[in-house]
Amino acid sequence: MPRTALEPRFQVEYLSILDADGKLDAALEPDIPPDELKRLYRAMLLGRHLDERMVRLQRQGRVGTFAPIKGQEAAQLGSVALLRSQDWMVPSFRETAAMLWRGWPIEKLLLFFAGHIEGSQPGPNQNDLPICIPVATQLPHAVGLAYAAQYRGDDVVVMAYFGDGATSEGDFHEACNFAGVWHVPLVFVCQNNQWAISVPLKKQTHSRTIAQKALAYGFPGLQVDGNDVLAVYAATKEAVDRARAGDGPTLIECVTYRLAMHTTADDPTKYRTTEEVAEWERKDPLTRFTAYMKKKGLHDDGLQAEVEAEVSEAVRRFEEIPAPDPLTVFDHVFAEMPPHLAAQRDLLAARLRDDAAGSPDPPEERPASPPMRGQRNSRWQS
Amino acid sequence: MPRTALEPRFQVEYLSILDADGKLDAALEPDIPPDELKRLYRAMLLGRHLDERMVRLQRQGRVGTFAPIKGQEAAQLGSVALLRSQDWMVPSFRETAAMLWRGWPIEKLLLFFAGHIEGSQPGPNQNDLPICIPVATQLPHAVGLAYAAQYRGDDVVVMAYFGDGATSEGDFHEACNFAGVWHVPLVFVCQNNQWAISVPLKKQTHSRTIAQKALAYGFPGLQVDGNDVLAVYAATKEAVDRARAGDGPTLIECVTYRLAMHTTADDPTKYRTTEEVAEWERKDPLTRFTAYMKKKGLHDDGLQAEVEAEVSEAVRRFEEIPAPDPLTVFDHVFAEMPPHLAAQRDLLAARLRDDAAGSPDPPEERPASPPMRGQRNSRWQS
Amino acid sequence: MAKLNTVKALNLALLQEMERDEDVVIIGEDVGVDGGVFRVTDDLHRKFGGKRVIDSPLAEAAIIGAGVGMALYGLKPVCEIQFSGFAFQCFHQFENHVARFRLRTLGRFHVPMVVRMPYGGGVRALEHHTESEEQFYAHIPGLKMVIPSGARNARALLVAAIRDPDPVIFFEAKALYHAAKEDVPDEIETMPIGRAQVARAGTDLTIVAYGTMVRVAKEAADALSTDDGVEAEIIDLLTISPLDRETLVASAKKTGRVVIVHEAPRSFGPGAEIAASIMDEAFLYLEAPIRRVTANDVSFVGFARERSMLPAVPQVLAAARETLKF
Amino acid sequence: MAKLNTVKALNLALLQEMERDEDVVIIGEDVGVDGGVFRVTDDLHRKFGGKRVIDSPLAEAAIIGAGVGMALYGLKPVCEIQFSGFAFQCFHQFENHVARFRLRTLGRFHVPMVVRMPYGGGVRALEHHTESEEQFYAHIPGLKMVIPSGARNARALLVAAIRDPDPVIFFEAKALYHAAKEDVPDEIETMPIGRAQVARAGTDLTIVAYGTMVRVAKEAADALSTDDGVEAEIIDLLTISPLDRETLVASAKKTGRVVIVHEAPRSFGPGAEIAASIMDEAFLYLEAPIRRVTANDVSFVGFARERSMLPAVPQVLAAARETLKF
Ligand SMILES: Cc1ncc(C[n+]2csc(CCOP(=O)(O)OP(=O)(O)O)c2C)c(N)n1
Ligand SMILES: Cc1ncc(C[n+]2csc(CCOP(=O)(O)OP(=O)(O)O)c2C)c(N)n1
Ligand SMILES: [Mg+2]
Ligand SMILES: [Mg+2]
Repeated sequence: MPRTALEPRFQVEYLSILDADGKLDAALEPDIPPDELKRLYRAMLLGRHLDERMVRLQRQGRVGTFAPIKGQEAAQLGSVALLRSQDWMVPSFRETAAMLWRGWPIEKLLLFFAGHIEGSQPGPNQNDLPICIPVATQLPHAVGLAYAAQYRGDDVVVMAYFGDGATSEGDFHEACNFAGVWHVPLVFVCQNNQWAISVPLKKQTHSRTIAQKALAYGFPGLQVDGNDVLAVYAATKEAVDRARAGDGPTLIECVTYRLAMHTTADDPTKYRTTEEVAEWERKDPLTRFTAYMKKKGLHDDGLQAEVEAEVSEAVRRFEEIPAPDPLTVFDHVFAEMPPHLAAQRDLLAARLRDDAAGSPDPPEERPASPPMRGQRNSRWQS
Repeated sequence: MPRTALEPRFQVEYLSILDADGKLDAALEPDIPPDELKRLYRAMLLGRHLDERMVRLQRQGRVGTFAPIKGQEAAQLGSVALLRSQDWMVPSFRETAAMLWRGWPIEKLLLFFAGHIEGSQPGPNQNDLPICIPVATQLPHAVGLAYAAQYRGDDVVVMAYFGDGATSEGDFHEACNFAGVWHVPLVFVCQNNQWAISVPLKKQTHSRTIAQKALAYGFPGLQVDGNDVLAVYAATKEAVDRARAGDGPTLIECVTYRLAMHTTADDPTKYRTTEEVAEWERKDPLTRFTAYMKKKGLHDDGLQAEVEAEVSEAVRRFEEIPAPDPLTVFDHVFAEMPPHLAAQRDLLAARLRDDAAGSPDPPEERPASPPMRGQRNSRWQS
Repeated sequence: MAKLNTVKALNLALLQEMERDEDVVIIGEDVGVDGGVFRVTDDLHRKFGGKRVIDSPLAEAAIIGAGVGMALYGLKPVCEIQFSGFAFQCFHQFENHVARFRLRTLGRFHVPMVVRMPYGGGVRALEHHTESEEQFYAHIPGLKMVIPSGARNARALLVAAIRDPDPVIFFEAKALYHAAKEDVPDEIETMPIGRAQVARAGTDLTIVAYGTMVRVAKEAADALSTDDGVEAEIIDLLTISPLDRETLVASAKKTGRVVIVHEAPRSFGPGAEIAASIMDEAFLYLEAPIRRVTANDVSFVGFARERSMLPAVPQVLAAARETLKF
Repeated sequence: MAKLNTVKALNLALLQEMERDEDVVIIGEDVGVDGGVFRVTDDLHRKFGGKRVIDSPLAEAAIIGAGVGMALYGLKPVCEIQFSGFAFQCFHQFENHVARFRLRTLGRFHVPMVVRMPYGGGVRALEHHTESEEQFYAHIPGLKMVIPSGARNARALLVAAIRDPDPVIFFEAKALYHAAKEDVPDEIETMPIGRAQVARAGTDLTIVAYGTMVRVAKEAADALSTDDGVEAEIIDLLTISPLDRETLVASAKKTGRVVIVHEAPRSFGPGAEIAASIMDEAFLYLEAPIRRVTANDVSFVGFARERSMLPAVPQVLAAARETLKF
């Protein structure tokens, strides 16, 4: 057809370095120092183990609903590892491994899922936003942080995480568009784990890749094998370097898979086959990285026991944390407590004193439905 | 770089048939019957003339703030002309010419801008939505209409209008994404007139074209010379045919220009040069189409007088319309009026009776600031 | 007649209305194959297919906006927002369009849609999964705002909402989904939207509640009867807006004392309108100021602290006794 | 001291705060080169450049969301939403984040941002350009909601809002932008957020108003004084939330009669909280039910009908007289 095709044509690239069969494309292998490789590997083991432990804690009723990361360790750690402490990390709700890397104590994460708001307080000098539950709403915050850093002239990069489902939200679009126009030092990391709860990618969007969505905003998008920690690392390094150099944002699509349930309240057998899961288990990021580490002579057999001890120790600390003081929240609505809140606080304080002074506890509420998904507690179901 | 480039590569095409110098690409010339060409031409003249007249009416205080379309006649008419009456038209707030084509009486449009809600009532069998003021919010409605048509098995196409600025809104993104996934018979017509009030396209998005944004949703996007009614017609025909054939949505970017102010409340000299405007005046869609009509022997010298008479007649009818009854609105909040509204209605009715019975009118309010932009009425300014 | 919990009762309402009327379609996140995260749409996808029970992309504004388009075309979309905490993403569609199309077009178009959302606390849930946002909808002219309090009225009101020619925001208390089974008739049953019910007759005090708080009100009323010899009348609003002022005022005139209970934060909350409306018409009958037992003006406290924030029987008793003594 | 209208007074506040503090940045649609559609940011782009006075793309959620990020980083964004009718597009950012970051992080982060929006009617404007939406913000814990009533307090309150460590929603009455000039001191002046003012002292009746309605209240009070020999006290709220209940209750206790005037629709509106709060603490002092003079519960009537819907002096007089006679 005799129309003008506009230049340049667009294309989306796919990057894979260490594939599911452990085959390495040595030409692309990133140059990661052995110590860093060990740190990465340990973090992946820790992420995997904490995940399993948290699912068990949830089953025992010791924490509430929790969103497992199993299968997404490489996507998270291969990317977050490129951040320095002055950089900012903006998570969604499924970045346990990345948050651990950024220094969140395990017991704080446990507190979060046990319903303590103390669990969403970053440390004093930690440049991380807390877990964000409303999908995609954190992305404009990342743009604002990056803008502010640029405005101040700080040497800071921002990295924001989100899922495949999040790309459907208006906030994703608006954030990407602002980031493009403002040319901010921001790396968008999409963990495309193929599912948004029960909705598969093909019902989520008709675009072939998530990466190509960057074309709408005039910045680069790249698809990587998200189960290949080396590929994620290499791609992220390029994006972070670009951001640091003042060359604007990048969208990285990590093609990965959520091997476990959406949350502990979810029953994935309702919507996907065991064959599909088995196929992805074959591509487990941990298996192939373990093989790589062994080949490099960097594997340490004691590591698994070490991370298990670390988690157990943290769980012990977590369980020692007493029930939170209901009154503290009033201090954090505003910088100064207005009179109506002070009155409400005083009323609650009096009631708590009365309770403590011996009035019988109200009868225990019915077991709760889980937070991030529907109730599946069969005792109460039918 | 030894990465895999994913196939297919993407490209965005540009279509121009009758250029600013009146040069025709005969190979691409669409086959429009002479009567249809005449109708199109008359509608362009009418749109242009009504526009000028409305600006004058606003200046005289006979209507409120109004958004002129001057320069965008080809983009509107070349696209809307492809709809049949059973199809649906979903406008934004700057589609006067397209609305006239769809059968909106001129006086109804005048009523709208004179602050009568009667002006936003489509006719009984008219498949048009009313003017939509919140930018981009009409686009999901278009998706729902198209879905419903498809669900019912009706042979219906939906056409939705919006501006370049609208593409930044989350609703644009969500609507496009839904349209892609649902594969609905929908044509998205973007009138890229280079400006969103004072914000130029380059501050609006970092993408080179609006058309390429369709790539994010997996459906075709095409850029056309929006001042070339033949190109708009040809591109829209292709998109409408595709929609009708069940082949899903299309995004058409009409590259055009708002030759007048954003609204009658706007002062474009604050943000753009007269050179820029002059450059685009050279590309006026009406000039080149007039030349084309003349060359085809289809030009009718009496037409201008005819459309002027039509507008004058409509303005006369509009001015005869009495002040609206304040009570009617209560009938249209719900199908059945709930007691609290009935009470509020009765109170107002009593007050209106009192007023009519002789209590003096309250002093006339200060002259109003205009609705869609800031106040520019210098008498009250400083 | 079957013993059903609220989830099953709602599911029955949807099933029967879909069988009755081909125009009823369901749209939302995970409403299809998964049957909804609370299973309210369970099995409907299998029965009616993916074109009628639509698993949408993750985008609330488009769910509601597309619902508007479907409703304008003549369908009856029943949209689900997965949790009411995520409905602010589509709040512009509610305020700008869902509530206004009838007025904007002077009746040429209307939007007969239902938007179901789980709301409220008491289920050990994370942030944005426990709040009560009814006030935001109640203040928008043109929307109806319904909150059932049990399996049977949930089913009847959902049927009424689907048949209503106007948009209905339908809040479902998460804490009630599996709380108690009730006898639900097999044949379709409806209830009028816009009418409150006297859930317990009494003469000494009026307790106004809705949703989960009706249970709390009932327990408090029983305790007042047993311990204080006081008979409280309970008004179960069922519809928050339009507010059934007639029933409220009649009860207040009878008892002269009113306590309002809701889970939403107190300030500028629904209790304020209920109190002000009663004062409007029953001023001279009031023996005591109308008291509100509500959540505090703190947006979210985490479920480890939730019990301290949710209105419970002791607070209702305290307010009632204070009101009675006034 | 200069005679300024509200637009110029607000512009002065922005200018001086930007000169004082490099962290203050402005972001919004058309706030830059164009100086804002009402010219409130006039000339600031020229003075401070495009990096500090940012013409954003047309996307409200990102304006507010990016503002949150800037505020978390330590800047003081002053965001403009072009008309308050378009703020529902970003309502999730307000409710989910702006209001909650301090609580969610127990004070580790806070969001010192200001969001300016023109609101209200009386200016012959189209749909979504005339409404009064303060109630929606007032009900969200963690937000402050401010509405000045004149050039001088607008300037002082805007300065206070910028310096406030918490997020402030700042409504500017379009009808007041050019209504009257006032003496505005050259030196920076602030006023406390959270405090109402007695705009006219009186003993017989309290009229509560804010924004444009303060003018209406004053005219009504003058008429009452002249025609009825009644001295009305006017409370100008200035801050809607947190509500200054102390000032309200003190006045109600003194006069025993209260009329509330606002432009927002009545049901579940701000007047309800004001009435309920006064009843809470001044019940025994009230001689008459508290009356609300408000817009009707109709979302939009078009400016050709607007005068019939906006509260005006005759309605305030009628309510006042009814209350006085009660
Ligand atoms: C705005 C919003 N809507 C709905 C939800 C409920 N919800 C929680 S997670 C989720 C799916 C998210 O999918 P994706 O973005 O792919 O992330 P993943 O869960 O796969 O990590 C949904 C619908 C939410 N948290 N926020
Ligand atoms: C949601 C929303 N935000 C802001 C506005 C104010 N506004 C009206 S028109 C306009 C610019 C629209 O630009 P564009 O989409 O390019 O359409 P054009 O005016 O150029 O036809 C703005 C910001 C609005 N109407 N709706
Ligand atoms: Mg996912
Ligand atoms: Mg434009």
